Parts: sequence; structure tokens; C-alpha cells
Amino acid sequence: MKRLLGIAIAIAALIVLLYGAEDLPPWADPGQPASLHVSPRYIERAVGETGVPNMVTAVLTDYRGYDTLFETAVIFTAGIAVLMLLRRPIL
Amino acid sequence: MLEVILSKYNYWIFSILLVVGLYGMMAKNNLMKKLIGMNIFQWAIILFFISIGAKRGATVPIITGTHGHDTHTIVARAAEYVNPLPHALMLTAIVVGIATTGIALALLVAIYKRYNTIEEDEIIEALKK
Amino acid sequence: METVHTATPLLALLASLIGAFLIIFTGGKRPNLREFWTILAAVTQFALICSMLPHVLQGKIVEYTFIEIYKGITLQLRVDTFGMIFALLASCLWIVVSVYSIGYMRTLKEHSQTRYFFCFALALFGATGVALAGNLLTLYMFYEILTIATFPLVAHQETPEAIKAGRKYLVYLLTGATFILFAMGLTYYLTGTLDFAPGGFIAGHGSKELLSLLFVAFIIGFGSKAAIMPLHEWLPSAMIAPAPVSALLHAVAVVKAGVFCCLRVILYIFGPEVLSDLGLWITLAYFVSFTVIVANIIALTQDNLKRRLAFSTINNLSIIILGAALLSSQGIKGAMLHIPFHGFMKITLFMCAGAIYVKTRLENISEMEGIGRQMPITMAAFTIGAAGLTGIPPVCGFISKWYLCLGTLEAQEILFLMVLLASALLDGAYFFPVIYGAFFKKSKGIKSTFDEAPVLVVAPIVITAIGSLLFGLFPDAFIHFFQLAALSAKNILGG
Amino acid sequence: MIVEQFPVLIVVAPLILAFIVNVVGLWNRRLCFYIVFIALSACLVFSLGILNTVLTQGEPIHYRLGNWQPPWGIEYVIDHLNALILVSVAIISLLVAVYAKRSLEQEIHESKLPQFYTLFLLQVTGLLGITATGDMFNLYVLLEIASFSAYAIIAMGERGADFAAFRYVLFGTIGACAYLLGTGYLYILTGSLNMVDVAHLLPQAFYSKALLVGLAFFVVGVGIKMGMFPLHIWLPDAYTLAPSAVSALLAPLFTKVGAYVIIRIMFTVFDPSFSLALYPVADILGWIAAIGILFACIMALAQSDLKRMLCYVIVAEMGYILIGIASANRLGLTGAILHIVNDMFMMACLFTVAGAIFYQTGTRNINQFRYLHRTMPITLAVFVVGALSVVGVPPLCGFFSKWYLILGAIQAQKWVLLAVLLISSLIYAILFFRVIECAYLEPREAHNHAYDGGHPTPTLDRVPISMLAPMVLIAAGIILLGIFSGKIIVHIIEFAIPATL
Amino acid sequence: MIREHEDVIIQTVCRIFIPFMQVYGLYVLAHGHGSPGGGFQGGCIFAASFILMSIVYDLNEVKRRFTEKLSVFFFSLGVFIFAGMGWLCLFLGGNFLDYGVLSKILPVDPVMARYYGIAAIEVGIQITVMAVMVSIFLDLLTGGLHEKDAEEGHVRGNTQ
Repeated sequence: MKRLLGIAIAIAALIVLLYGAEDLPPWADPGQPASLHVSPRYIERAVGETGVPNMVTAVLTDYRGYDTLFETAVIFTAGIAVLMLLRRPIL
Repeated sequence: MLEVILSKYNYWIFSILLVVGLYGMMAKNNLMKKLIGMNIFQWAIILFFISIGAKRGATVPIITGTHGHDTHTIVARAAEYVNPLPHALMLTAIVVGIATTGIALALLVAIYKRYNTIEEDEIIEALKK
Repeated sequence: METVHTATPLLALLASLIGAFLIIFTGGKRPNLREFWTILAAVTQFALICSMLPHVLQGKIVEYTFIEIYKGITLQLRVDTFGMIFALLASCLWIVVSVYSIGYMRTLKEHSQTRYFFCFALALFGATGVALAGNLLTLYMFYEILTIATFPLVAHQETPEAIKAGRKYLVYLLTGATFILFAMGLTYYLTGTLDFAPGGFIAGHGSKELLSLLFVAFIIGFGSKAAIMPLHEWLPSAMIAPAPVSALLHAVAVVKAGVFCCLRVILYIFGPEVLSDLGLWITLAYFVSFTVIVANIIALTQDNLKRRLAFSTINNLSIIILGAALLSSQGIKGAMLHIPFHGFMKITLFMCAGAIYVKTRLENISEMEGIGRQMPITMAAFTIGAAGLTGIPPVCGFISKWYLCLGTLEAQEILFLMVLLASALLDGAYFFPVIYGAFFKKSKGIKSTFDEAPVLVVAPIVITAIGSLLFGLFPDAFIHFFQLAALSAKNILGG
Repeated sequence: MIVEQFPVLIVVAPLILAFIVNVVGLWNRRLCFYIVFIALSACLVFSLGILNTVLTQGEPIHYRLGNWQPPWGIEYVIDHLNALILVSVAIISLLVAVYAKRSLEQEIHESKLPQFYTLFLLQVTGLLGITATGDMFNLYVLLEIASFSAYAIIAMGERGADFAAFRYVLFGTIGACAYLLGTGYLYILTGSLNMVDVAHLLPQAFYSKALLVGLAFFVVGVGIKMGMFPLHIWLPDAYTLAPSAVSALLAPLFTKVGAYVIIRIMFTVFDPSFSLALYPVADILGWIAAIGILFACIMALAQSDLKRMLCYVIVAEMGYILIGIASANRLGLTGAILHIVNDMFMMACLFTVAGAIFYQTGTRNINQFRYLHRTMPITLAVFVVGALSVVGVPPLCGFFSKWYLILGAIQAQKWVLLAVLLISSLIYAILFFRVIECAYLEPREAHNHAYDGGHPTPTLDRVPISMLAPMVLIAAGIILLGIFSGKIIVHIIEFAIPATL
Repeated sequence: MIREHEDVIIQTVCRIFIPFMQVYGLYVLAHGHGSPGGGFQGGCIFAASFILMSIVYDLNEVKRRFTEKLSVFFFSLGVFIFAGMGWLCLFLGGNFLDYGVLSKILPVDPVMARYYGIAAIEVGIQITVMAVMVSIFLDLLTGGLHEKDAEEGHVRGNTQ
């Protein structure tokens, strides 16, 4: 039963995904909007604006540093959660 | 048809991975296997994002041969480097995935300690009484 | 017509609300203080409402807008002649009933009296609010408050039957409220306003079918409270409640509020023109006349005094709606007069039943033979009330029924005249045996010596009985019910 | 000067205080609560300041994080809608925190309290951040923070809580990943992550199948987090078994913030003309909501555990909000937004009451509530207020949102939704009067009028004042929200609704 | 997993190996600017060294040293550095996380101020990641026993 349900949902998801995939730009297409709208500025001016040649680091910690702050907070949360869950008297 | 698949094979791969993960989460009875399915699910999406960043004829988004001070003179053309944004996003997503796995594993350990099993139906049985 | 903007209506409402909270904070520790609050609140409210009477009699409208909810919807108190009738009735009978219930509850040593008086004050808050509401939303608000506040009173005994009766009450009334909510939304969608207007404001909006649907929804909604026949089921079973509650339920607050709302719908939302165009009035009239006859016949079969009174109530409420449905000026006048007059008479009867119960623990008519010797005052009052309901002059019931009959003649509907006369006859048929048995028969259970209920119980009965006599002789006495009714009839038909 | 920083302060102040609480807790546990209290009060002040600014300047506040201009950096955009939700979240979380102090001391091993308070603060941080942010990926990260702290603090509950939490982890991860996937589709099609920017760029991508799939993923993802009907399976277990204070925090806030996100995506990121009109999305949502409400109401009728019953009520309330969205007109959306705020207060009220009853009597079983009105009158009074509000009795706030939802459904000519709204409020009445009856009416036999003293003599509640006060305040809030709902609509919600409707 | 008899070869190899791992972790951190790397990667490598140590040597020893207080302190320290940088920027009159304003206190131009700000937060990230990884690993391995139980050395949970 569970297995059938799983298969059904999985196939449904697959159909939806492939349906959507038709209109997505082909792989590694230099002309896709994802590469044209925001990212060029990162590539062309990251070094000039942050002094960091590694654009990923520049984006990660400066342009989108706020995300990274919360990402670190996520790690922190996980740590605290594990401490709280495991280091407790077993009920 | 074939070249459609070939030109978009990244989406096909990620879709199949994602569906495999989903199936694992739905159908498996062992919580550990569910967890593994969840991980596959997450990594499928990460793969999807990374594949967005790819750009034909471009290289890793790191400007070599320079460091720190003389950076104002550098000119980088967008076509030469792959899109760094998805990589940055996915670093975050990966970390989130790790954290999820950590919490889930901790819960599993706690569950195992309390019920001495990680089979879903047995746990439900144990909870009934 | 000009409007007077003052906070008096709000104060009148707050009187009972604040009273309620004073009661609950005083609690069961100091019963005298608690009941002092009750009386004080009742008197204050009555005084405040009377203070608005002169304005209203001059054809002005006392208005207080509390806050705007949305475009065209406000929480608004708006005292017009018709609302004034009901407000006066509710507030002045509240004084009487609270005195009565003090005597009743104390003699029977009832449990959780604090909750009782609290809910009582709250219910009066709701009833007065319904009377003073200036638009449909405000009316609905107080209507709901009234419904909820009465539930603990109905289920007061907390016996299984009482709780069952309470549930039944809630199911019927909340279902009705749902219909009202739907109708209210539709009305706002069609007209963009909810303010009552004499002669209706819905004319010209929406198709014939839609308006008919709307009317049916309204009547089902409010009719469930006014106990029109298929929806009357909750009322007799609610008789399980203590006598003062039944008195409140039937004479003053709840069912009267239902009738009041029905009249509001008929006369102030739809208005005579629309209804006669749609031809809905005749359907409604047939419907309620059916109720009148059937209720009376059922009443004949009841042995429990309060249940018999309950069916008599159902019949009278339908008579009121019938009078309004005729859409003739005399009929409307009669209907509006019958609201307070029936209130006075019916509350007398119920308090009599309560008094008998307090004294002898008797509920069934067959056991009450000869009670007249033991409790002559009570039974005398009972006789007056019964005579009034039957329509015998000089009790006030005669006046209202007279105008109702005139209304049928004015509308040239002889059939409904027949209905009214038949109902009067049946009234007599089921009240007469009670009185006869009380005075002219004997039974071993009853002492033949004079032994009345406590004075706190008897005094209110006497007052209301005298009241119904007075209004019979001078229908315009003191608080000008007659003039108010005439004025509102004129407003509605004169447009 | 400092006011300009409020939008970020409201998020980072509790964040940094969460770390401090954690460290302070190592040495002194009693200080933790007061730090939490300070943090949340600060949040309240900031949120009020933000609301004030928005109302005075009349247009959204834009705050650039790291001072990068929007499409490239992350930006906070706070318009009337965010401001409203921010204020409500701040108020509720502050009150619940005060409430939580004693209730936690009873239910949680005291050596865990500092970490618990840390997660509590992180939870609030996440919720506030979700509400404040204008960047889709940032929203994802904050969603995850909120979810993680939720997983952990739920697992601290009674027996079976850890299993419920594990399930919640699985579902929550699917939800978050679906949201991320939706973001990815939007990023592929527009190349931007900033909500406003995406909203500008999207029209060129309309009619693309990928966009539709993206929308579907958004709805599924957020739907799981907010407990939308077919995806709510995790919700009752998790919120029932969690500690009372936790369910009193999560049940009102997390689901409603999810509802906010769905409104934000449907009406700000996607244009209503696409997300609702172009495809029959509105109808589908409407049907889901209708079925969900009826299902949830019936399930709630079957429960004898108060908290579990309330959990199903939440699912139904979510359906209400969806109905408001599905009717796709100003009135309906007004109802939906108003209902988000009202429902926060109502659910907080009911769940705190459930917790208080559990605190004093140790039971949540409705059938064991007999004679309760003698021993905890105040709590039950609060409960009655909340219950009547959910049933929809004016002038309590629940009625007014329901009123606008009804008007919206009528205006959209969606009679099924209208019927569902009316029927469900009837079922609510049965649901809650069952509890009220159990708590207030005592079984007696006929003709026994005298006050029988065999049962507990009337006393005031033995619940500490620090738990009673928040409950009473929330109840007062319900009444005030009801009376002044007109002002809220005219001054805030009217501007919060996109002009395109 | 806990070895009663300790293997000399492995221990010796690791004794040589672990310092290099830690240095490499620091290297990855330091070179996150100009080459692949950064706080997360460095943190993971650094944590790996500790994990290796705890596997090869006495687990309880490591756990006794790496107490709950200590791990909590390190978690908070790392994130605190990160968030603290943001607050510092606030106090210096810039927006949150606007490292450019650090040039007011550093003897460099805004661009290089950003450069150093990034370096600072990378350190914070590294500390947190390292601490969390190690703590999660230890807790999962020992089923999260309290320190005193760990000293007694009997290990329950999923380690059988």
C-alpha cells in the first residue's frame, strides 16, 4: 500500500518535473537569463569591489553575506539541537 | 527527441534523482532509509542549482594571478567565468542539508534509545500501548 | 426626519453590561450586594431608555455611531419608534422579573445563582441591543450575544433533560444565525448598505428570484428564534428552565427578539412595496396562520402548565408576524402593540406558574385543582392574563387583537380574520379549564386555607397583572406604546 | 538615524541575544528568561517603530543589507502587510515567552532550559526574518532556521514527541526543498532572486510551463510548512505532543507566517493575473480549502484530546485563509489577511488555555474537565472568549474576518466556498460548546436545586500569575481586534492589497 | 567502535597525520579568498582531524576534554564573531554587514576593509563549523551520554 502510494506520487512528480523541464533553457547555455541578469556584475566587478578574486567567496560572504550569517546560525541551531536532544536523561 | 534529452540531460538526471529520493521517503519502512531518501532528495536539488550555473566555454569563477591589493586593474569578462551565484547559494544549501541530517540522526538515536527499533510500524505499535 | 446624536443609547446598553460584570465579580459570597446590582442595573437602564422617549415621540431619531467597520457598515445604535417599543418592554419587565427571580431563586435555594444573574443581565444586554440596533450587523451582533447568553439559563437545572434542551436550543438558533449571516452578506453585496430604513431599502436591487431567496433565508433565520411552526421544537423543551427564565424567554427577551427581527426584516429591509410585488407576504401569512391553528390545538393537549403556555406563546408570536405580513397600517399597528401587551400578559402567566411551583412543587394542570383557594392572588392575576390573551376587554390583549382584526379587514383577507377569531376561541378553550379547576374544584393535595407564595414572588405578579389591565384601559398610558406603534406604522407606510 | 536600522535590528537583535543566552546559561540559568524577555520586548518596540514608519511615509521601507543595491545584494522590503504581521508576531511571541517560563519549568528538564530558550529565540528570529525579507533565497534560509528550532523544541515533548518530530523533519525538508526548487525555477527564468525584481521580470516568462511548475512547487512547499489540507499529516502529532508552551508558540505563529508567505508569493512575486487568473489555480485552491475545512472539522469532532482538536481547527483555519485567497478579490483577500492576524490571537489564546489546564490538572482529555469551572474560572473565561471568537460571534475578532471571507466568496460567486464557510462555523459551534458544556455544566438529577458541596469548592486558578496574565491579555486582544478591525482594515490592510486586484 | 586494544601503527600514523590536517584546514581557511576554500571547508577539515583523533585514540578522553560547556561556548563564539562584525558595522554608522565602513577603524580603503571583514567572518564560520561537527559526531557516536557516563566507558545507544 505504502509502496504503491510512493510509486504513484513519485511518478506524478516525475511527470510534473519533465513537463516543466521542456521550457527550461538547454544545459550550459551562455544565453540563459540566469547567466545574464545578475551574475555578470559579480563576475566583472567582484574583485574591484571586494578585493576577493574568488567570486564565490565574494558572493557568499559579502554580496549575500546575510544569507551566510543565517547559514552559520543554522549550523549553530543544529549543534544546539543535537546537544539538547541527546545529552538528556532518557525518559 | 534524443537531442532534446541530450541538450537538457541535467534536468533529466536531477528529476530522476529527486524522484528516487521521494520514493525512498514515502515507501521505506526503516527510518534510516527514509533519511537516506531525504538526503538523495536534497542533493538532487543541489545538483539542479549547480547545473544552472554552467556556461559553455567558461572556467571556474576565480581570477588567478592576483591577490588583494592590485585588484582595481583587473578586467574580467562575464563570458569567461561560470555563474558564481548558484555555487554560493548551494554552499548554503549544503550546510543546511548537513544540519538537517544531523538533527534527524540525533532524533533517530533518541528514538532508538526509547523504542529499541527504527522500524516505523514497530514504533507506531509501541506508541499505541 | 431629524436625528439627535447622543451617547444615551450606549449608556443604556452599558448599564446592563456593567451590571453583569459587577454581579460576577461580587460573586456568591455576598448575595444581597449581587442582587442589589441587578436591580440597580435594571432601573438605570429603564430610566435611560425612558429619557430618550420624548425625542422619539417627536418623531426624531436618537443615534449613536460607535465605530465604522467597513465601507457602509458601522456599529450603530439607532432608536426609532419601533425599537423604542421593544426597548421599553424589555427594560421595564427586566425590573419586575429580577425582583421575581430573587424571590424565586432564594425560596428554592437554587445552585449557582451568580451565573444565573450574570447571564440574565447579559441576555437583557443582548435584547436591548437588538432593540436599539441601527443596522443589520449591529442587530446580528446583539442577537448572537442574546443567543449565547441564554444557553446557560436554559440548561440551568443541569439535569440530563435540561442539558439536552440547551443543546437543542443552541442547534436551532445557531443554524438560524447561519442563515442570517448568509442573508446579511447577500444583502450587503446587493445593496452596499445594511442600515434599516422605514419602508425598506432593498427595493430595486437584485432579481425577483434572488430577493425571494433572501427573504426566505431571513425568515428561516429569525423564524427559528420566533418559533414559527417547523422551527418551534426547541421552545417547549426549553420549558425545563426555571420559571423566571421561561418568563424572560417567552415574554421579554428571546422569542420577542425573534419576532422583532422578523418585523424589522419585513417592514424595514424589504418594505411593503417589495413584498407585495414579490407576493411573498401572502405565503408568509398562510404559513404563520397554519402555525397559529396547529400550535393552539397542540396546546389543548398539554397537561404541563408551562408547556401549554409555551404553545400559547408560539401561537401569539405567529399572530404578531401575521399582522405585520398583512402590510396594512392597522395590522402593523396591532402587531406592534401585541409585542408589549402580549409580553405583559404572558409574563404574568409564567410568573404565576412559577409561584405555584415555588409553593407546591406542582407543574401539571390536573394536579392544580382548587389551587385558587390556597393562592387566590396568584390565580386572580392568572385569570387576568388568560382573559387578556383570549382577547376579553378590558385587558390589553383586546386592544391589540382588535387592531389585528381591523388589519385583516383593511387587507380584505377574511380568511385571516377567521384565523384570528379561531385562535382567540382556542385560547379561551385551553385557559378556561385551568381557571375553572383552580377555583371551583377540590383535590386532596391542595390546602384550602390561604397560603400564598413569598411576597417577593407575588408582588411582581400583581404589578404585571395591574399593568395589563391599565394598558387595556389606557393603551397610551405612561410610556405611550400606542402612540409609538401608530407613529411607526405611519413612517413605514408613509415612506 | 537608528530608526532606519529597525528593519534589520528586529531580526538580528534576537539572533545575537540567542547566542548570549546560550553562553550565559552555562553559568546562570535564571538569567536566561530575562534575556529572552528583553530581546522580545526589543522586537516589539522595533516592530511598532517599523509600523509607525510605514504608516507615516505610506510606502514600503527598503533596507539594503551590506549596502549592496537590490538585485545584487539582499534587501529587506517592509510594506503594510509585513509590518502588520511583524507586530502581531512580536506581540504573540512576547506574551507566549512570559507564559512559557513557568510552564517550561514544569515540563522540561531544567538543565536544558538555556538551550531551549536559545532555540526559542532562534524560532522567533526565523519567523520575523521570513516576514521581513524581500529576497527569496534569504527567505529559504530563515525558513530553515525556524523549522530547525521547531524540530528540536517539539522533540522535547512527552512520549512519542521525538517520533513526531522525526516525521516533521522529513515533511519539513520536503517542504523546504520544494520551496527551494520553486526559487530555482524562478531564478532560471528571470536570473534574479529579489522578489520585486523577479516580479518585474516575470511577465516576459508568463505562459512558460516551467513557471507553472515553479508555482506548484511554491504552493506545495509552503503548504507543507503551513499545514495546508492534504499536506497537514505531520501537524496534529507534532503540535499535540510538543510541550504546551511550544505548541502555544508554534501553532499560532508558524502556520500563519506560512500563510503570509503564500500570499506574498501569489500576489507580490507572481502577478495575480498569472497566479490566479491565467490557470485555474484559484479554483483548485478553493476546492482544496473546502475539502480541507470539512475534513478537518470532522476530524476535530472525533478528538477527545483538547490540543489535538485544536490542531485540526488550525488546519481548518488555514483553509479559511486559502478561501480568502481563492476568491481572488479585494474583500476576500482582506478577509484572509485579517484572518491571519486574528487567528494568531485566537490560536494563541486557545493553546495557552490548553497548556494552563494541563499545568493545573495534568490532563488534556475533554471528558475529564468536569467541575473545572469551580477551580479555574479565569482560564475558562479566557477559553470561552477564544472559542466564541473562533465560532464567529461578534464583536470578537473571529467574526469579522469570517464576514469579509463570506463577502469575498459571494462577490466571487463561489457558492460552494460560501456554504463551506457557513457549515464549518456551525461545526465549530458544536466542537467548542461540547468543551464548554463539559467544563461548566455539572450532571445533576432532577429537582435537586440546592447547591451540593460534595465537589471541589470554588477557588481561583492555581495557575501562576505569569501564565494567567498573558492569557488574559491575549483574550483582551481578541476583543479589541474585533472592535477596531475597521481601523486596521482602513489604515493598513487596504494598502497591503495589491492594486491590481 | 571503541578499541580496547589500541593499534600502534594506526596511532603512530595518525600522530604524524593529524597536525598536517589541522594546518591544511588553516591553509584552506586562509586561502579562501584566492582559491577554492573558506570557512566551511576549512572547518570541516579541522573537525575531521579531531574526529580522526577521537576514533584512533580514546573516545572518552576526547569527550571528557570536549565537554558540553566547551562546545556550547565554541558554537556561540563563532557565530558571535560573525554577527558581531555585522553589529560593528552598525555601530560604525553603516548598514548591517557593510564591511566598507570598517575603513574608519582600519588603516585601509573601503575595498580592502571588505577584504579583511570577509577574512574575519571566515574565521568565525570556521570555529562554529568545527565545533558543531565535532560535537555532533561525538554525541551521535556515544548516544549523547553525560560526561560521567562516558568516563565509566560503557556505551549504550546505536554503538552496539
